Amino acid sequence: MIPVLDSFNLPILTLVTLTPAIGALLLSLVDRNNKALFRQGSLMISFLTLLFSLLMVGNFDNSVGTMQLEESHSWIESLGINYHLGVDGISILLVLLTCFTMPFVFMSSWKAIDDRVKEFHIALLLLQTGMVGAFVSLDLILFYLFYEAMLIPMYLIIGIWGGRERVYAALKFFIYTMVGSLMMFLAILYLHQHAGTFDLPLLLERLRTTHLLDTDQQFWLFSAFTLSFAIKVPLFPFHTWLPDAHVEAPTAGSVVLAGVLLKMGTYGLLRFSIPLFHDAAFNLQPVMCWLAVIGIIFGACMALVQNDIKKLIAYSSVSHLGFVVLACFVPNVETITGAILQMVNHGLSTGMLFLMIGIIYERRHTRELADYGGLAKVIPLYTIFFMIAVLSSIGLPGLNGFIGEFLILYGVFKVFPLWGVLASTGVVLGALYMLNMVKKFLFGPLVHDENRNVADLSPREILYLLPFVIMMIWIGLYPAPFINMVKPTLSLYVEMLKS
Amino acid sequence: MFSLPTLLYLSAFLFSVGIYGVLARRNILVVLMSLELMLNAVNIALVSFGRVHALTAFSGEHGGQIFTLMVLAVAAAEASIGLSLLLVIWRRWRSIDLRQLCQLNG
Amino acid sequence: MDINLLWIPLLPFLGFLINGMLGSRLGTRSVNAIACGLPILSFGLSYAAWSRLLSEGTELHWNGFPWIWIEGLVEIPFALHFDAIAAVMCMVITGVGSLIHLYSIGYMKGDPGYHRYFAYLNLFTAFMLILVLGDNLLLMFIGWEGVGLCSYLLIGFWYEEDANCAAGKKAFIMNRVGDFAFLLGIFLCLAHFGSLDMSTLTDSEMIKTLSAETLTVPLLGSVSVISMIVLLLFIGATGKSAQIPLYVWLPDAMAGPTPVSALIHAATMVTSGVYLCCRLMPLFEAAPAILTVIAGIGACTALLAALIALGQNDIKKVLAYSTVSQLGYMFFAIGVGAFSAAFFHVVTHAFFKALLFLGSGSVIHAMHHEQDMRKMGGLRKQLPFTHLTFLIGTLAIAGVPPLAGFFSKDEILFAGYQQGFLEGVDSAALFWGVSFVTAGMTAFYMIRCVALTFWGESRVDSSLEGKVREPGGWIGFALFMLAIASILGGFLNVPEFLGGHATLGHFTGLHHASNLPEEVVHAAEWKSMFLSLAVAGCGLLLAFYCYGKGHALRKAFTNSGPGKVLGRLSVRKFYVDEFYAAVFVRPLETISHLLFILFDRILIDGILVTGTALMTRSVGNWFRKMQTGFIPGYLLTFGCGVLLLIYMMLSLIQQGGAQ
Amino acid sequence: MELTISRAEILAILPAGILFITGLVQLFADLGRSAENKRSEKTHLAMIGVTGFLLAFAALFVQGTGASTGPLYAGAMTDDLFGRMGAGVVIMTGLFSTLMSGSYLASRGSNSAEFTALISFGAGAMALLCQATNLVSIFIAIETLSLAVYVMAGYFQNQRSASEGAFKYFVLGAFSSGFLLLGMAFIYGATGGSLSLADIAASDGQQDSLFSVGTLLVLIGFAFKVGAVPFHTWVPDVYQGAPTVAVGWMAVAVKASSLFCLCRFLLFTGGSHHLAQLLAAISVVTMLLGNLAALNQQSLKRMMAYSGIAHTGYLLIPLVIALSGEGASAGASIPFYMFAYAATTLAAFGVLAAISVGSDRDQIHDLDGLSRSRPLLALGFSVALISLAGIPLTAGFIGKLLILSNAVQHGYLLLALVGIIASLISVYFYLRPVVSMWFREPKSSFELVPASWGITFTVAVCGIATIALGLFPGWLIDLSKRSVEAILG
Repeated sequence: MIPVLDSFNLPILTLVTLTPAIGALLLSLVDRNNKALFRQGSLMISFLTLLFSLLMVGNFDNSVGTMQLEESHSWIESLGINYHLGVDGISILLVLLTCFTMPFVFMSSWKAIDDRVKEFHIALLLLQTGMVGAFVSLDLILFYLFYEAMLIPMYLIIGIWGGRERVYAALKFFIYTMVGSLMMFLAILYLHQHAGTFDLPLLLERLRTTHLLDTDQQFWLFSAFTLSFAIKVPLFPFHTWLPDAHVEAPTAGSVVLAGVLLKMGTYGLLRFSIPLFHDAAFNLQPVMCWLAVIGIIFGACMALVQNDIKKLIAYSSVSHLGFVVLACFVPNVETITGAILQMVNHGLSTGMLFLMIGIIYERRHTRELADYGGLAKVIPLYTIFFMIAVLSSIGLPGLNGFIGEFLILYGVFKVFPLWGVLASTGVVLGALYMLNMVKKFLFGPLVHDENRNVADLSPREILYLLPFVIMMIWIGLYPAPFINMVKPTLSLYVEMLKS
Repeated sequence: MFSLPTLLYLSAFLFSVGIYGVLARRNILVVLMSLELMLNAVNIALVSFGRVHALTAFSGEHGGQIFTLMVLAVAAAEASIGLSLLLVIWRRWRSIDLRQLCQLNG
Repeated sequence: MDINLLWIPLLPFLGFLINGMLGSRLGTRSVNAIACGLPILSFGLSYAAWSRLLSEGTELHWNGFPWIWIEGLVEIPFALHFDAIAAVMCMVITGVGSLIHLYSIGYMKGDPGYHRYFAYLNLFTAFMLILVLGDNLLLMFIGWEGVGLCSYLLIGFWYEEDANCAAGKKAFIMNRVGDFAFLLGIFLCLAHFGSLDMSTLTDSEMIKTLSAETLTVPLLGSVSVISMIVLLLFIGATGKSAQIPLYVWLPDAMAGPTPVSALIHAATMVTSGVYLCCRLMPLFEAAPAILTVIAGIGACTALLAALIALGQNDIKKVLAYSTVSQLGYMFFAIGVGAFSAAFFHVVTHAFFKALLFLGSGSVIHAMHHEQDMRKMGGLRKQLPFTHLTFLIGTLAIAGVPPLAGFFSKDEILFAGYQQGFLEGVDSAALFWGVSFVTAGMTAFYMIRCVALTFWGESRVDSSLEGKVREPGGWIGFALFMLAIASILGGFLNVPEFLGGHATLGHFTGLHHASNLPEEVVHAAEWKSMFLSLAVAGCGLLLAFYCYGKGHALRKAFTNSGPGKVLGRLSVRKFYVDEFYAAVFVRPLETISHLLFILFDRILIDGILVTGTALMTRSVGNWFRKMQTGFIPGYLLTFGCGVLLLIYMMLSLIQQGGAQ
Repeated sequence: MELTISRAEILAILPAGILFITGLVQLFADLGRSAENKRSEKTHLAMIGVTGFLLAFAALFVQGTGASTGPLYAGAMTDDLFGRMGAGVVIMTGLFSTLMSGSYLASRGSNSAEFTALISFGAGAMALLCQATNLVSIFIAIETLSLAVYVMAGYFQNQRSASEGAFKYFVLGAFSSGFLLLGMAFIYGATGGSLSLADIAASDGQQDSLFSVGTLLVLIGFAFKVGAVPFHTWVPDVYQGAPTVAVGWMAVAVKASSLFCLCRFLLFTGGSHHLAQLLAAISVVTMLLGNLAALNQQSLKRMMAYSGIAHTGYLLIPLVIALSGEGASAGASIPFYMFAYAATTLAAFGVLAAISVGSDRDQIHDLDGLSRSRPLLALGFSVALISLAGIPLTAGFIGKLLILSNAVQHGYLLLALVGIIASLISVYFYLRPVVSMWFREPKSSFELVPASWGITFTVAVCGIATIALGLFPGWLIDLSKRSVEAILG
């Protein structure tokens, strides 16, 4: 706790959540031709949000495992829907990640986006509100609200500023997600009918004590929730929307998608599917874990044969998030700590990779590996940053990627050696496809003359890449602060699942 | 000398005739007439019901008959609208065949 | 004075940072100063620490900070420890390392990536030191993977060549395969020991209790925890230290600059597998079965590599395979329980192999990057000093007394002999035989290498006539120092029967006094020594005869049937690369392609997703078709609707009545 | 006995009365100059209309939010919160439709007072319908409003499509009112000559199968008005033919008033489980058919027509629940949903009117690049579509939430599931206009006549209302709940 801060008690979470939206409203009043204002304005707003999120961390008590900074106001009484916010160890890092990523996303699209600047920035700001809101809301309907509210801006971002196949990709993204979330909606209503509340903490408590669910109910509800989240993650058989969405989305879109949006799925699993329906989760553990493991290996294999850099990284996400899902379904403190760290790490490394691919795309307007090669000579600085991102994503010890993977794999291995071993092969394959990509992309002879005079990183680009690198090294070498933030919550969480 | 069932049968018969006319005939004029027939068939039923119930203890007033009068008024208005539409159609199509009106579909 | 251990790895790391960031702006001189100065400094530090260890016997320790630390579950600190083994390794790494840095100044002169090269080299040194000093397995793993990364970067240093990147990638992947097993080993340790600290892992009590516990592993059946751990760690070591089956990357790694080969792929990194074993000696000794496997792998690797080395014409390739073979020796030693011998060989090998590589480097440098020995010959005149040092190295590796190689190799062979014949372990005897033969072959192919390069008539390309001259300066200096080391290195650990005290062995605490009676052992030692001398001698003489003077015998052999076959196999490296490509690499890619097309594209995207969409839309169209536009049709629908509903209503009422 | 009309009775017919008078005033105001200058916007008509509707609305407030005044005019009608809510929807819709009509009609060169007058008359009839508690008054109200709407549907006499649509509407309408009347007759007969809903509820003829068939037939009559399958066939054709403004008006007002009346009727007569089952079947088919048939439409009006059918399907769910005895309160979702639907639909049709000002554009691809040429219209339309698709932060979502949660509450999981699946299907076609508006570039040939202030105002207000109701629906939901309780007395 920072003593200065608890003296005046602001509704910090509301601030973090709504600042971007309010900013968006203000910006919507500005004349659309004033492009610079939108860029600087939204940048400032996102930095303000980051500031608030730091305030949140300041007021977050590491020694407590329960919900903190709670805010609860009745919103629609007649339906029993409350405006109930709160953070705990599971969500705080993700909120932080979101608020950390956004400013740099804005900086990255400074030059890239020159058409409909107004709409773009407003959409992104609304998206941020959606994401943060989903992470902090403790009322099922409220969560669903934010969860869905993210769809529209993302849909527009892909569809308006995307690539050639953008319409198809955007629609696919939208419908895919809708399929899941509508089922979840039904399940939420059913839960309300069963336990008489939308309030998550209350619900958890009632489902364990007074309003027990029988096996079938658990099964169906669990499936409904998990389907929605599995699509979002995306878990193995539901992943085909991701490559398209990533390839077609503009840089900012891909970064947000990979950096934060995908975590919504794994977060949902951790927050809702598993604790609410732990019997079903337990019964379906084999299925889910096998899917996760298959996803890890399958995603890696797919990444191995891609010629489009973005597609490759998209598939690598499938593989990386497989680890997280695996961790969620083998819940012990190690795995879940690992899972949360892995979410953050994946956000950082993949986010940075997409940023950097965006940079090169701005210069060369192609994502085909075949069009590159030998760039290391032309843009050494770029190469260095790219290598760091790659190494972090293949989990080189000493960088952030390793911490998460180690904890997850160890935690899983301890309980289910087979899955642990199979999952670990993903680490080898990861190195394989990533280094393949690097070799074709940056090294080798400089065959294409167009690449001879590609400009190296500009100061602005370095400015928004550097924070990522710093975070990677920090988490890689000294993750203790982050682990301490999540630890108390997780020990409670695991206890709860045990009981 | 007519009992309620008889009257009801009559009205039912007329109503069915009306339906048949509407369904089967292609001449708009005939269709309009059939529609009127349907309404009036119901009128018979209403009146006869009213007659019966007026005798019973439950309600003294002659609801059925009043209703019938109202229906007649409405039917007249409806008929006028129908005929005016008929004119419009005749102007556009130079025909009053029901089956010609099939441009809007799908 | 008090020494903070962190500085030992930190100094080179700083060098990396400075050169990496500002190198391009700094001048060559300052780059040199930073790049070589800092490792030398850390050499000084480790020397100081070492001398303290000698004088006061205090093992330095740096507590560091909590790294992966979940209270009470996973407690892995970032801590360094400086004990005897680490001390020796530090000395070797920083010492030989510094020399090679100096050498590189001469060797890399004028290269566009000059500062990048030194940055990498410093980074490597830093990681290597972390690997050595790390007080727990996971910290060691940082170094372990870190050096792998540096080797990857340095092999692919001249990245414009596709082959170089390929080689670097191959090295990294191969190592990853090993590390995969290593990681699993770490998991097992953490799960069963509850900690990864070296002290815990070598704690005899724990080991005793754990060797009782067993795991059931597919294919292996029930195995004791310890054996499983040891096996996994050893597989990890085979990756890093280029043993069967994961050795194929090392020869390709020669694509990197020669000093790199000397430092990483001869002196230091590749021996870290052996270092791991020595570090965890008690653990390994608790798994005799696995030790036998290790001995077997080691011996076979030694033999195979030697056989391949016979047929190579690229000077560096010969050295590379000889490295593999020497590493095989070391593992053989570990396999037969002679950890001190193995470790001793690590040290001496560091000296003479570095010397040989640097020698070859100066040849290559002089020959303007010509590496094919068939285009050399008779360089003795132009490069007398290089020739001299190279010869010293050759004799050392061949095991000619009293050079370094003689003592270490003799100790290893004796260890095998002892276990095989005195203790009567048949497998050991067999493996001893293998490595015994290998010793002869080593001498043979090394002399062949010298002969082809330096002796006989010159086959040098006419364009290079007169251009070839002795590279002096730092190159000469480094060669000189290493030559001295290779001559004297052996005296670190002179066995008792030759009047020594096995100093190194005792100092590192790896030495085992044999429980057999004194005189028996000594007799055996003399016997084994003469045998090894004999076989080395034969190898030398044969080589002299074949390559020095007349070639009659050689021709006769190469034209004979088995000769042809053997020659072919040797030149084509026994087709191992082709085998791997056919069995692992290509299938993986083909299968992935198939899955991508069949599963992702066709099944999910095509049939399930698009299929559903099309189906829905066609149903929609069907409904549209029903909207024909004919009024009678509409009326009919209406009427039927009415009838249907009334019918349903009445039937429902019927049922209601029935109940 | 001498004739007395109580204050309450005056008050009860005040809104409707005002509306009828407004209509007359408009006719008179345009008298004489109606024939020429059909091309002028005639803002005075709009003004009169607006004042009229505002007055009527004010009258609603005069009536207040009290529960109910009990039967008036010998049980012919009542004045309760439920009725007022219905009248409220109707009046709102009328207000905006009047606002939009001027410029739209003027651009078609056929702007005369009849149109606005018809809106007012229709609105009056609808207001009465929402309050009617007697078979006779119900029948008259329905017929009156239908006649008004028939004429509006065929308003463009010189357009074949208009006349055809109107005639289809008329024939089918008359056909259905035949059945409606028959049903009423049956009820009258079965309940021993009772016409007012109260008497019907009180009478003992409930068990008579004649009565059940009667209610069924009445239900069918209403089903036709709200466009439920299989009585929906007129909807697409009429929507396509009719003037866009009129379509907006019909889509909301007719559906709203009929549903309010139907709800009242069913709550009184109490229907039966059988009826509930039939209604459930109808609603399932309606939801699915509506959304599926909308998938491949090219004409926006037709698409909206089918989407309207689908929404009827959703709206039947609460009736099913109400009919099945338990949870009459389920009906509470109807008033809210109707308000939400009104705001959304008016916004949508406002945009459609705007793009078809001056010419007959109603193809989806006519919207290409609208977000560049008319960002506000595009935004409004997008909001409307999102709300129709039932995506959060819009009124449409809350509406669906109410209906579905009611369904789940009372164990109609299957209905809820179908509703979910249906709205999943609907997402696809609701997004198609969004695609053309935002993802495509404007066609060079495409020149938009600047939208009149009336239309822009409507779109803006309704769009904002849609969002606002999505964010703060509480008060309206409570109001709806109270209103339904008011019927039950």
